[in-house]
Amino acid sequence: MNGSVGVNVSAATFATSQVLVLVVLSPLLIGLMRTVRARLEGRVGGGVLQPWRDLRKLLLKEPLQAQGRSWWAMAGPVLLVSSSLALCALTPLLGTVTFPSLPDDLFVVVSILLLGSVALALVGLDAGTAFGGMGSSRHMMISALVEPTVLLSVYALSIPVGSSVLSRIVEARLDDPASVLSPVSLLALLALTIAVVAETGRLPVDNPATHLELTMVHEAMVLESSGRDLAWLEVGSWLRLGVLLGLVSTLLVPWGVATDLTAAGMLVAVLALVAKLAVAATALATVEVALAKVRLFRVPELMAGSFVLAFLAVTASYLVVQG
Amino acid sequence: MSETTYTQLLQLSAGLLLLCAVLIVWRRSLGAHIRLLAVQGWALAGLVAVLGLHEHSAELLWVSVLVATLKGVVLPAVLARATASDRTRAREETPLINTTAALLAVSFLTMLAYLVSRPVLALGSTAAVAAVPVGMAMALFGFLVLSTRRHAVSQLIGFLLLDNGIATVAFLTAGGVPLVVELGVSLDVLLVVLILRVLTSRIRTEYGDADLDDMTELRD
Amino acid sequence: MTPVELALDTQLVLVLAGVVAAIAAPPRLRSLLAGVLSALLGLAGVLTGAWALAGRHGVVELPTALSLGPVTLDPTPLGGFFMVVAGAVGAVAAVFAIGYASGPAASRTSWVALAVFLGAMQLVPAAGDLVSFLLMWELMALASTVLVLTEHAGRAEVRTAALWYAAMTHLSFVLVLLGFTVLAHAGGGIDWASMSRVDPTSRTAAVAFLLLVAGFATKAGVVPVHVWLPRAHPAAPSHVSAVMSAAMVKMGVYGVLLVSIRLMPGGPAWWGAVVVGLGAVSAVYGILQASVASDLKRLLGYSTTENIGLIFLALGTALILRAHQVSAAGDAALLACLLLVASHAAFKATLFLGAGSVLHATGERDLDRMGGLVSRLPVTATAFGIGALGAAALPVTAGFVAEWTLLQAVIHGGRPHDRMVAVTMPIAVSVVALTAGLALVTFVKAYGIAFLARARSDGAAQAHEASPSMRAAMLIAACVVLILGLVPGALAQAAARAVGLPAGSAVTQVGFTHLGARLEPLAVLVLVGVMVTAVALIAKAAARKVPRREVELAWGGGGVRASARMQYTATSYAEPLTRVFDDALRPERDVVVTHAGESRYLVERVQFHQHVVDLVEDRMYRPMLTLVERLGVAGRRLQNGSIHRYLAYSFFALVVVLVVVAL
Amino acid sequence: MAIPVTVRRYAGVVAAAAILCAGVALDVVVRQSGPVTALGGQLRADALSAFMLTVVGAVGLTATWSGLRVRPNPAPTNAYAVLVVLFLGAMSLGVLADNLGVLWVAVEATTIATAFLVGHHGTRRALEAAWKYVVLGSVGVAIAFLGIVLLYAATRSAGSPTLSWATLDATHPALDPSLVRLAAALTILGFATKAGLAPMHSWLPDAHSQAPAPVSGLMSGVLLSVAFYAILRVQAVAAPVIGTGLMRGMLATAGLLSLAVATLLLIAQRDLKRLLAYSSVEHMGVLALAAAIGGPLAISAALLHVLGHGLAKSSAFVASGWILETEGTTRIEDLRLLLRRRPGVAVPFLVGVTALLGLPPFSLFFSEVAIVVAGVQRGMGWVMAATVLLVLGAFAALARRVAVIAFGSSADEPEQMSDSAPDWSTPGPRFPLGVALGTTAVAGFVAGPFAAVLTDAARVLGGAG
Repeated sequence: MNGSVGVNVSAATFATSQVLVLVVLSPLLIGLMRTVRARLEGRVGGGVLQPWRDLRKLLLKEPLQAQGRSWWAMAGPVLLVSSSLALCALTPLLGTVTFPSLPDDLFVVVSILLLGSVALALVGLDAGTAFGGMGSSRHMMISALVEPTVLLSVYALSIPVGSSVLSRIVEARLDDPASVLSPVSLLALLALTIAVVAETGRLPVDNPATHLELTMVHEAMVLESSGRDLAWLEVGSWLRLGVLLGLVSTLLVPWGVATDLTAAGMLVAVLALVAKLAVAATALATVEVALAKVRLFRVPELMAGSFVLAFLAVTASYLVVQG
Repeated sequence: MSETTYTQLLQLSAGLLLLCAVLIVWRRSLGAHIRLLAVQGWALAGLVAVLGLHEHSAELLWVSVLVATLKGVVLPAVLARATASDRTRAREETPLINTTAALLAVSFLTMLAYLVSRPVLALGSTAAVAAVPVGMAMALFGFLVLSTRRHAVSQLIGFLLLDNGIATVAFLTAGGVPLVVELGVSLDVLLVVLILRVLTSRIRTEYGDADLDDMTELRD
Repeated sequence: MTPVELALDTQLVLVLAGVVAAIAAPPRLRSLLAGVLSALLGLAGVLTGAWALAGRHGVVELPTALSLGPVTLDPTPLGGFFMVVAGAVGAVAAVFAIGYASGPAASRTSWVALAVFLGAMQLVPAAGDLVSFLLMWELMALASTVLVLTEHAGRAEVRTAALWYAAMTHLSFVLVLLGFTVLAHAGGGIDWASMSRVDPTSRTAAVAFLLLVAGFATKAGVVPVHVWLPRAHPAAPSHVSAVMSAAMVKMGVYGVLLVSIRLMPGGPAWWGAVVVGLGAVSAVYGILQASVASDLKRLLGYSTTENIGLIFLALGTALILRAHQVSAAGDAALLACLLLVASHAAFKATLFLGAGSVLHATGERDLDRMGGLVSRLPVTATAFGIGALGAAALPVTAGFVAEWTLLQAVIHGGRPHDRMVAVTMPIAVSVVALTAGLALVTFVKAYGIAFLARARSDGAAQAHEASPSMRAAMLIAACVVLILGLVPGALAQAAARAVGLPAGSAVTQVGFTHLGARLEPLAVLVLVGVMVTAVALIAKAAARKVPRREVELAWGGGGVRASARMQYTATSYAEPLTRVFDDALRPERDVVVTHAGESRYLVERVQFHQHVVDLVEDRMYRPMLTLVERLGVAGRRLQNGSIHRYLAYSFFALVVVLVVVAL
Repeated sequence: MAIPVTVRRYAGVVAAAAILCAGVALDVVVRQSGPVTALGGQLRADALSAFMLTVVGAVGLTATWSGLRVRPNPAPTNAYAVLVVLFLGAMSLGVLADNLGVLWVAVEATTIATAFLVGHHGTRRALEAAWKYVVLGSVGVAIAFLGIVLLYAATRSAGSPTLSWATLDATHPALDPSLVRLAAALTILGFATKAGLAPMHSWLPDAHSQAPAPVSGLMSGVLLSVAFYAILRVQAVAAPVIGTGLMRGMLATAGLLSLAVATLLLIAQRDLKRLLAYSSVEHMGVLALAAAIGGPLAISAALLHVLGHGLAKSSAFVASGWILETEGTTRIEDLRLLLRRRPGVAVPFLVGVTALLGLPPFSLFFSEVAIVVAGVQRGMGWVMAATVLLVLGAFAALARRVAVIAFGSSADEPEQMSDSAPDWSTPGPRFPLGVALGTTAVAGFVAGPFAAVLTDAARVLGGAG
């Protein structure tokens, strides 16, 4: 009984600290990526703290709502940000201790992610304008095509471990570092990365900095939101990016993640996470500079490619297990 | 009556029956058909009489009289009246298959008749049994006439030929069927012919002549 | 008399009472009386099923005139599970119908047919032998055909739908009849006990299995024999669609389970592969068609095909895994199959009833003409929303639990002893994943276009909320979706008992101790709830400082006053998907451009028309029907009216017989 | 010779009712004390005869009673009244005769009695139908007579000339198998003509479509079944001598061929009454298959099928007569949206067709299922597979054509027709149709004495297994 209380306490600690760390870090991450990009393009940029400043401004502004919009305009953003927060709490970015009654099952993680996507898509639809619907439609199409890749790469990662619980997978990787570099793992992670890029609306799938409505995906959905509604939508998306980047980098470089609750371990874990995220964000931003947004109807090709990678990973995992 | 005479008479009437049947297939004139049918009726009556004499059966002799009246007199008369009012088409002009083909079919059907009569022939080697294939062949010829002649009366003739064939088989194999059945059968045949006769004249009023080719309104 | 027997007798009496009430009651009371009786009938079915699940026995026999033996009703735990599902759906639909039925749907015929339909349907799983099964099966088919025909006087497409339905359902009957007959022959008796003596590895068993699976698949609406389904569902009144989709097609699933789990357990692995194949094709094809459909009930119909596909997939996986002795994962897959059955029943009933309520309120089935209903039909919107969540398999609904179980089963099936496992498992996961993704789009579209934004037609603008019985029915169904999603343990236990698995789940969770996987949806709800509360508190605090302000105009990309016609419609929403899956869907597009005057560049008007046909129907059935029709016309020549030809037929027959006898 | 109007009107009904009463009484008597004979052994009622007599009476009552035309329609003509009674009498004689020869005479007598009934309307089409009916029917039955003659010859050469099946069954004379083969084949072929089995069915659609509706109902409902009864009798007589192989082959072939022909011609059928006629061909095909299967289950199912088909088909034909009377045509293309416009005639028609489609609760469902079960049990799996597929085809085709009549086609604009109120009136009494269809619906669920009668009747043919 004591043990289970202890587990619950340490799980709660990890979850809370993950939420706090990511809430603080995610806007900074966006700021970092924008800055890196600006520097590479020869601009000065708004600085790493600019997203935080934007957020403060939005939260203090008066939200405007057009006639005929439903309560969803208000509820959707809240749901999006909540789902992102739940993701932060669930994903083992700092420690692999989880609540016994709430394992960080990958399918649960993915479903909460999708819950956020749906919330966002409905906000776009509720706008009752051409652009809102357009963004929503494109967003959902991409989500639909991403999901096979996500689930299949998750599947590939779970087969060697025999579990779909993320913390088990991370622990297994910590125990057996060689498995990180196995072909199964690399293929699956590559596929997962593409999926993450698509799901979070980065180049080449969507241009987060676009001002041309016809090419928008994410931006088109939030066109009609303002004030704190917009703030929630932005924070929600940033958090998703943070969590997913963190997840991919943790899976790729599992070291630093604590397996039990100690102050030192926690400190190391936080620092490692910051470092991993910074590297990942910088890398992503650097790659993005070199990329142009592809046509919307070329996106399926990209998704098909990632799907094939994931499928190869699964097949490979069977071969490995069999051999 | 000696056995030889019996056999000869039997064979004579059987031969006459078959000859008439072949001639019916051959000829095209309705008048000739009716006359041949009458002859056949008498031949059949003769056959029955011969059988009756041979078996000393009074019943068969009475039946022979019945057959002679019905098939030799009444039915041909009914048919003759049916054609009498139709001088314009007293011939079967274009049967569905030409005479040569019909005669070839006749030879094939005769072979078939002998083939299928094998079980009957196995019953015994009497003269009566040996003539059974003739009856079978007549029945098959009747069917042939029915399905290849266009004139309504021709179909009647075919039907009667078929019936004669069956009667022949009946008398040759079993000396007929029980009398009650025999009477019923005769009555039935008579009634059928009368009905067809009535229908023929109605057809003639409705269609102008008795060509069955016009009667294809009921189709899918 | 055991409780089960009493409950079975009660059902028979209630069917008769429902029929009598429908015929004899005055028109004003008819719907109320017959509806209440039908709902009681459903409840009696639930009760019987529950008792049977609990292991109680009882046999009720009805006499027949032939020496085939009496009609035997003898529910088993497996049948009990399906009786509960069918009874519950029937009861909810009957309650809904009290308020919903009007015009032809409230006629004597319709209520009689509904009572018979519900009764026969929930007695199909109770049948104890071939004759009683087929009797109930055909009664169910006949009554449902009558119900599909309800609106024949008002809509021309109803006739075609009913005809397709009648023909396909009879095909199903014929195949099932043949299959069971073969089994009965091999087993030496027409009751299940005799049939279960057949060796599942024999050739006879294989023939029977194929026949039966084909027959049951037809009833279940599996591709490529699904063609009746997307037609019949929009044609039938909504409460009937709900029953057909949520419960009736499950009888096909019951049939396959009956054959592969109860009568012939331990069949070869290829049986599973056949079922997986059917399921995979149906799931993907169904959801693709659903994602581009704009008729709400057609969309829901295709979604049924998808879900049945998933159910088949789960069942097939279970069969394969069991055949390869991966029994833990196999059991999980079997459990997933039953969970999918129950969850689909719950959310599809909710969705069809919701669609009925929308139809009732707006007179529209076309999504392109709906919009903004969330404020006008709050109850319907809530219920439909919960149903849609379930259909999209998102937490915390029954659909999520079921799909999670299926994925766990597949993941833990990953200890391949055989190439078949190594091939089918990844395919199964891919199919589930693609299906889940497309289901998400489909139901975001359905909910978002219908209920959010602004009204796209006058009907939608003047919608009004439904009557109390309809609201109650929808809410009950929606609650079931949530309850099954939140505390799935009880359901999982029942399902485990139905297929004879050791019950290992606690009441609030689904879990497999031997697989090291567990799911406690309540905890997920708490987690998300905590986050929502936190954010909502912050938002509330902010709102006190800076309140929300309503403006007249949407920004709309900086445009002028945006008309409701400028909104995205269901068709435009699905347009990207239609393009992506162009090869699989082959939509017919028609663009008419009217130019203004002489200029090629000035366009006066553009008309765009797009129609997605059912490719299977178009490519497989149309040519077949054309051929048959030609054959029928050519066949008329057989009877060309010539008496000579007819005599020649007889003559020919005579000669043939003579030759045969002579030889 | 003028028969009083009342007598003319009700003669058929009274005769049919009498036959029904006699049939039921015989059922009871035979069940208690075994077969009954009369007229010096020429007539003999065993369980099978009694059952068939009951069917003749029941179907006859349905057809004649519901075929009564309400006043002020003129009463039927003298000839019509006399011929209907004769027709019923001939069929009763047929099922009661203990003698193949008398049975043959009775069957031929039905041809004679119905010839003018078929031609009753006096139109060119009616005339054509009557001609075809008489010629094809008589020729077919003549073949049967040839077979009977040969059978008689066989018994004669075995030393006991007889055509009585009671005698044959009791004495089992040592008949010559090869002769009996020929005899049985010819007899079955001949009676198959009257039973409407393909390829000798050609008279059937023409005669059924032209005869007055009650007569069509009688012909389709019982005349075919009486001929089928003759086939069963011949089969029972011949089977102990030659085994079942040949007859099973013939009957199965004829059955499948009938199903195929019926399905083919149902697909694009243009006439309502011909539609029902081909449905009869289909059902006779099913019966032929049941006879081919043999055995207690198949035969009792076949007898139940005879009853169900008789009642349902005569009801459907009477209803089609009402349709002809109210709509003035039986062309399917001209009969649209009938359920909307004239539910009074459309509902009984639809219920009848539903029964004919073999759907429960109607007894045809049970009999068809039992026949298939019996067929597979007897190792005729492939034949049964072909059977059910053809039945499926016939089902779809029939349902499709009937749907056009009842609901119109997709080309119809339903709104066009909706201005007039639905017409619930019928040109004849509804009650007998209700009773007939109700009987069909419950017959499958009645055990007790009824099931025992079926079993006994099937046992009479026990040797045919």
